[in-house]
Amino acid sequence: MTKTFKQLMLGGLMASTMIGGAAAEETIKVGILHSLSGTMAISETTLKDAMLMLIEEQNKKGGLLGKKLEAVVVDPASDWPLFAEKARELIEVNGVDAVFGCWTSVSRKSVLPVFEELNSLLFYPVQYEGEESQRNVFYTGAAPNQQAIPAVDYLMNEEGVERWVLAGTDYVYPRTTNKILEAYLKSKGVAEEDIMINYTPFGHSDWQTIVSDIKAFGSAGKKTAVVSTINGDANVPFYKELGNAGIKAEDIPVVAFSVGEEELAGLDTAPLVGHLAAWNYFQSADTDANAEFIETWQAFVGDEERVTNDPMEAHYIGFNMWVEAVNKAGTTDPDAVIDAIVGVSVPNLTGGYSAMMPNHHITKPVLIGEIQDDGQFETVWETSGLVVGDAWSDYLEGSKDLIADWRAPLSCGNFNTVTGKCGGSGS
Amino acid sequence: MARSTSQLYLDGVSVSFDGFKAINDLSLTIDPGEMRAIIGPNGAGKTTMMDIITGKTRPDTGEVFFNGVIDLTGEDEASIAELGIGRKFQKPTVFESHTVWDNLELSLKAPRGPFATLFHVVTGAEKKRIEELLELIRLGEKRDELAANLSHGQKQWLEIGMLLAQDPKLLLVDEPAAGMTDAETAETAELLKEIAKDHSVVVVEHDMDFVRSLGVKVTVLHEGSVLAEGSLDHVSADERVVEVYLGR
Amino acid sequence: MMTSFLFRAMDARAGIFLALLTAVILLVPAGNLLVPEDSPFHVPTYTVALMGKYLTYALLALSVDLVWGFCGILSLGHAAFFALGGYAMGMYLMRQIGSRGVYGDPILPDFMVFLNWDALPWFWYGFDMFWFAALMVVLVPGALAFIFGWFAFRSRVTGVYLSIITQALTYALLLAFFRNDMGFGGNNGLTDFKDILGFDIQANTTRAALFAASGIALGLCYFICRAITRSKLGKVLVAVRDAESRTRFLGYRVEHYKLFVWTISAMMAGIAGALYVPQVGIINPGEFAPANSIEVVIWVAVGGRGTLVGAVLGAVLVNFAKTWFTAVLPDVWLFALGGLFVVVTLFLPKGIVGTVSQGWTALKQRKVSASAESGSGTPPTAPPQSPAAPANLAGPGKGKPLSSEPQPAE
Amino acid sequence: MRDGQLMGARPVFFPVAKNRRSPVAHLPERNLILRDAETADPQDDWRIPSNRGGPMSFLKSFLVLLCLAVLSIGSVSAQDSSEALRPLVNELAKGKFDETQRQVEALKATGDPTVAPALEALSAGDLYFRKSDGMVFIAQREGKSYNLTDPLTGEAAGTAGRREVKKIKVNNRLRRVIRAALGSLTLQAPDPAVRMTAAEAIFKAQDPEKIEALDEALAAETDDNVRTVMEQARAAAVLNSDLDESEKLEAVQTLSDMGNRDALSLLIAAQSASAGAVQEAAANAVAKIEKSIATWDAAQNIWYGLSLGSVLLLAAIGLAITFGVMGVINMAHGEMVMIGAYVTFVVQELIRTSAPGLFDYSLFIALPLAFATSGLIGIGIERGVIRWLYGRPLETLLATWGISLILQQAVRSIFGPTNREVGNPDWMSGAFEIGQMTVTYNRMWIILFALLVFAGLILVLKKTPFGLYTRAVTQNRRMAASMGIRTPWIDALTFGLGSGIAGIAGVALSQIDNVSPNLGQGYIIDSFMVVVFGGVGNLWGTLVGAMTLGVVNKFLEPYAGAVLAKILVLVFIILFIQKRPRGLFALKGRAVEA
Repeated sequence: MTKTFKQLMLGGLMASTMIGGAAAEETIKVGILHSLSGTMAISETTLKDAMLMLIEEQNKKGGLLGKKLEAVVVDPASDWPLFAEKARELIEVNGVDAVFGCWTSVSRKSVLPVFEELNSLLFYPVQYEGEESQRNVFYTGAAPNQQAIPAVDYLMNEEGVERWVLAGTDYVYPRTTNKILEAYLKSKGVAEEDIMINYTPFGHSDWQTIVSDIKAFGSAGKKTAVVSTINGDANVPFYKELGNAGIKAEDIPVVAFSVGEEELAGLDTAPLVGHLAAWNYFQSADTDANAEFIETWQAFVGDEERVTNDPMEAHYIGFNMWVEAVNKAGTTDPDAVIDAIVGVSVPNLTGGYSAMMPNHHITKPVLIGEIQDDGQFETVWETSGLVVGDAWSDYLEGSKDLIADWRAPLSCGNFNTVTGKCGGSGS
Repeated sequence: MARSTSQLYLDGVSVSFDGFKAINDLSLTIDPGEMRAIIGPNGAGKTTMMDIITGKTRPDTGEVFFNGVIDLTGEDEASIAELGIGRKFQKPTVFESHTVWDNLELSLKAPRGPFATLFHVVTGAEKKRIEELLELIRLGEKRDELAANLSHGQKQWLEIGMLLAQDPKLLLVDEPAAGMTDAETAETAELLKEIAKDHSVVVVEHDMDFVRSLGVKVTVLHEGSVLAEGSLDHVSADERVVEVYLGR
Repeated sequence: MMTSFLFRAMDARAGIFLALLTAVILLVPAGNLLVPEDSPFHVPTYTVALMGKYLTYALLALSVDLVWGFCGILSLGHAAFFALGGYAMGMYLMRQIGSRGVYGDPILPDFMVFLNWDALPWFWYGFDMFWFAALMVVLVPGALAFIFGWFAFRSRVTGVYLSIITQALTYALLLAFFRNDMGFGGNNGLTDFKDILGFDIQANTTRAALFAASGIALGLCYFICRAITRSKLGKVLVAVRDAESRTRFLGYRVEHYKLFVWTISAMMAGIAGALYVPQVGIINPGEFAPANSIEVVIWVAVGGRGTLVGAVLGAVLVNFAKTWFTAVLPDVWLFALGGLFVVVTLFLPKGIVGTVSQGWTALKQRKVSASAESGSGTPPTAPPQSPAAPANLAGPGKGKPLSSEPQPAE
Repeated sequence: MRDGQLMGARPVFFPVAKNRRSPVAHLPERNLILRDAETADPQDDWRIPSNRGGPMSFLKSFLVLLCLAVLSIGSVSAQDSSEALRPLVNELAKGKFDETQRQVEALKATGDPTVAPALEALSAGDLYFRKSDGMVFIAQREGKSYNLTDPLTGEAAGTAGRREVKKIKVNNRLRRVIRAALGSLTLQAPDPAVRMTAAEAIFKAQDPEKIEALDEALAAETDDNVRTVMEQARAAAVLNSDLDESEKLEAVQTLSDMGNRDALSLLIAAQSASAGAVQEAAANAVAKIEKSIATWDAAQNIWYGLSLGSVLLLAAIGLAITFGVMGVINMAHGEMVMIGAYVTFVVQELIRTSAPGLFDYSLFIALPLAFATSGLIGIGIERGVIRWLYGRPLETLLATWGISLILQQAVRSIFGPTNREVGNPDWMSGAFEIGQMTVTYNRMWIILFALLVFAGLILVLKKTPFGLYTRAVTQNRRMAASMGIRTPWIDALTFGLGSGIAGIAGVALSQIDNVSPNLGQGYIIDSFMVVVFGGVGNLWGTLVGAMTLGVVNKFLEPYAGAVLAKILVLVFIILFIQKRPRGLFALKGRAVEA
């Protein structure tokens, strides 16, 4: 298998450099793979616009390697197999040198083999469940240890929470995050009966029963909090129900990992003041870089009210890292960029620097914010330093021995430190 | 009236829909080889009676026997049809996107299971029978036309032809002359008489001239039960029949 | 008996279609593997994968056309059978990964390791063998269709009621497969396949072979459909579609016929799904989405309901349009696609193939009727056509009673 | 924080008032600011004795102030008071949450209600400090700058640029502390509503140190409702104190009588924290309350079911016309709902920019507009596309699917792909309790609204000439035409009616769901299920169907979970259709055969 695989990689490489070479006479092409229609358009369209803006800004600065950048936009239409097809189209037909895209885990899973086969680059900007490290993919969103665990720590220490509701949409990100959190909470001495786990389908819109369950669970004489991994669309009805049922943040705070400024834009946040979210960026971050970014963004989309959010910052970081790495390598050749990008450090929007780690995850500060009545978050706590993204969770049975390091000589995404072998935990 | 010697035997049949008694204690016997005309005002229960005989509607009470021994109330449409009861609808119902020929071919007596039809090959005998029927229903020239393109009268005939193709013992014919020209009506009457020579036939009809031209025993239905029975002259002399037809 | 059954399937139209299909099956892989990459005749792998996908969609459309076009059962749930076939194949492919998964577990697929399953659930047994998986590809959708059909057809659920419960079926399965507790990988589904029958699934030769397999499956199923629809059974099906009660009163057990064709169709959909999965590299519950089933119906309608070639053509054309629009007009392609559907419905009511063949026969008819003008006095309002094309589509739309399928008013 | 301090600090209040000559004198100016600051919170008025209650209440508050003045020990001038408090208030700006919390406690310890506005503002996130001199102000953003108000005197203090002031951060813990502090500061406020809030705050804080203050307040309390809450608050505090058993038993009894979840929560805690008779009494009380809650749960479930059913009904009722009555397999139905929701958004947006006072009426304004917009689009669709397709219902599926794609994309292009904010008017927000059952206002109004729409529709179809024509046309088009009914127009209007109703459903659904281009897609399948389950062509079937599915779903949910419940409902529909192949209320007779 390895032999054919190498041949394949070589073939793919030749093909991509050939097409790339032909196209690069005028421009360097950048693929944007975000759904512009279907259920995920609601979140992903913004990222497409953010990428277009970043590319435009870069071109104003003179482009890259003396060439202009050219964005190639396709619409995978929230259809997961279509993501793979469109990724192939971007790389093979349009000859792009890097792709920025995907939101859901399943879309990323769907395109992984394509990037591997055709040896191209994917920058994935969304917080995700971890448990993955692939040579061609750069994870610029948060891994669970960059979001979930600090949030739980905060609630425990600052708010004295003793009883936990882990509510999520039934898919892999909430499942994994909740698994990790459950293990983590138990390690902190939380009893089994003080944890309630609840899953709902995608786009769940009738939250009456669950909100009343939460209320009931919260009236057991202990301080209770909800850790929500509820997916984008279902959040609006969830928070509306919470607000109406009179669950105040002071009584039962809800900390969410998938609710950002963009989701709040669809809500009247006055009844939600004080509920929390954990991210690596908030629009309210008080730095000059962020102010400039927001201004450019609002000018770009022509809307003074338009918000920014964490995945946009992830793209901002990812894009700048790629630019930096290409400059460092002097070429857009994927192999060279993969080698060059590890260790590249660029400013993030919260006043620090984020660096690409050998496991293809980046370092980020973790911020806990409270919802304000103007739809923004206010940072109430942040990590003192940067947190390194963990590809493999220390709290999961199968993965605690795994590490990822894509530098030579290890060059492995799932190196088992116990067996000393690359390739997971098996023999 | 002996059940054992009858072709069709209904006794004390009642059926109601949401409290409305469509058929009320109806009893009727058709002898083998008999042609019977059934008349009655709208809502007298004629069509419902046919539904009961052909298995579309289950009676609430009462007995329905075919050939004196077969209880029809326990059978469904398909098996009743296979027993030898053919039915022509009030509104001509043929397979519009099939040709005249195919309509007849589908009706021919043959095994009715899916696998039998899947591997069915038309035999010479079948072809001959279809030719005969085409002749009989005067549609020989239209054999390759789609049934949808036939005139109203032609569709009526085609449907009668399809009935005959099934080779039934008993034919239930609902308003065969509706919508026909006078000439066509007369021809249809002839056709039915021809058929009645070797089949039992039940004709439901409004057209008194048509019934007269058949010259058979008449049963008058009213409010779901038999009001009068006998020759047309006999029943039309019956005061109750006159009253029903003219209104109270 | 068998020979005549098969022989019946072949005529000029089928011949042309199968010849064209054979050409595609041979030329596309050849263009990919044999022609050098710099040649203008080289077919890129991207195109092979894309066309392979189209072929499986065409097969799915064919299966829908068999029940809808010929038997009048409008299924809004065929994607369920497609996806079940796909899952059966996906499970085989998952088992083939073996210890090459990220966790290196020789038995358990990655997602199970990930969610702390300690043993393989019973319904995953056997899927490490190709023959077993291949059997399941046909049997699982077939069995589900049989059970569902057995109840639905016996209860005489028809028309929109049937359509909506097929939709309920696929929707329920969608929700069920989303559940991670089900053991099918939840929303992420099955992915990261490595080998099929020992061949690297990403190799160009494997892709070409899968493409050819899809083409052959399509050809075979087309041939079977053709044989079915041109047999007496096919005529009974059309009879059921046009006048179900009439067919019953002729002595046919309508439910048996429906069940037969429904089950066959589900099996074909399963095969389509099984071929689809290795080519796109992922199967997840999204394939069960009711919208997908509706789309398939639309492909058939665009191509021409009741014509087998039309179903194939419709699937390929609509999907080509989709691929093209999403790349060329990523922001507004839905306008184009939606507009296409509206325009086709309004101006090509019988679909592309239906309209073309109608025009063709109308032309022939004119010649014929010119020589034999007289007789009935009722000039044909609609030209005769393939017995399969639904007659009820022929008339002008306005002024007709609302009931669509000419059903007898007993 | 000891009581003595509290008393000692009190006198400062009177001079402040005196300085202002009369407590009412500066009302307008201050009130103005408060209005701006917190339009949403009517309970703010306590800060200044309101004269809205008429002369009596003014007199009462004046007397209270007088009493306080008499009780005063020392006399401090107004300037002194402000000056004495000002540094304390300014301290709020220093340090992190822990620091701020200490300052809040310190302010509470002054016992001076003058600091209450500052604390309220802090809790609401409106308290800022000026970077230049560290002075703390209540700030209201206006455009690019802030209007500053002195937190103690309530006087306007000029403006500041965005970069000149910084917000004092507050988090949940701090908010809880402030709530408790305000509770103790305002326990004897003149406005009963404020006293009520104060008592509730103490109830939640369970602060044993408040017992004496509560006793005092109870002695003076005249309002029975407030008294009850104060007693409950006292009971909560007693349970948390080290008072003797008899007091605690009494407290358990009070909470047991209270009988809701809040009481339950306290009792469970008390049960584990105490021993002997108290523990036993608490256990009994817990058992009693749990039993009553379990009974109420059934009622609650029915309510949830009806509420879900009414959402289904709203979503489906338009479809019951376009699909049920007209036979059009209308896949664009969901988009009509979506358009209605977007109309609501546009109306609210216009109101926000031009007439904020009308916000509470926004839904009433949106209803006719949504009906008209969706209805007109519906008529357009009917005239443009569907009228060519009568007699070919399956093709209407194809065409309307295309239309639905176009409409979705159109909305996405015009309004953007993200959620838009549609606010709940005040009367749609919040909840009230019936026994142990929580009824949220928005759900209640939606149930009523759904029934109203249904009744209206039935009336239109049964009692108006238009309804008569519609029924005539759908039952026998040719006959209707020959009787002189202009069938094409009736078709168009009927379709318009169905679409318009979908539009007003959108107005209601905008109150509980996302307003996004995907809104319609989320409801279309459920709508078809409801219509088919109820029986195509029968509006009553749609009503009963929607409610049945809603209640069944909600009864399954607690046991099976949300996902399985939904799956089971779908299976139930499939099986039900086997039993009744034409739905719950099948149309009778020979007419319908689609």
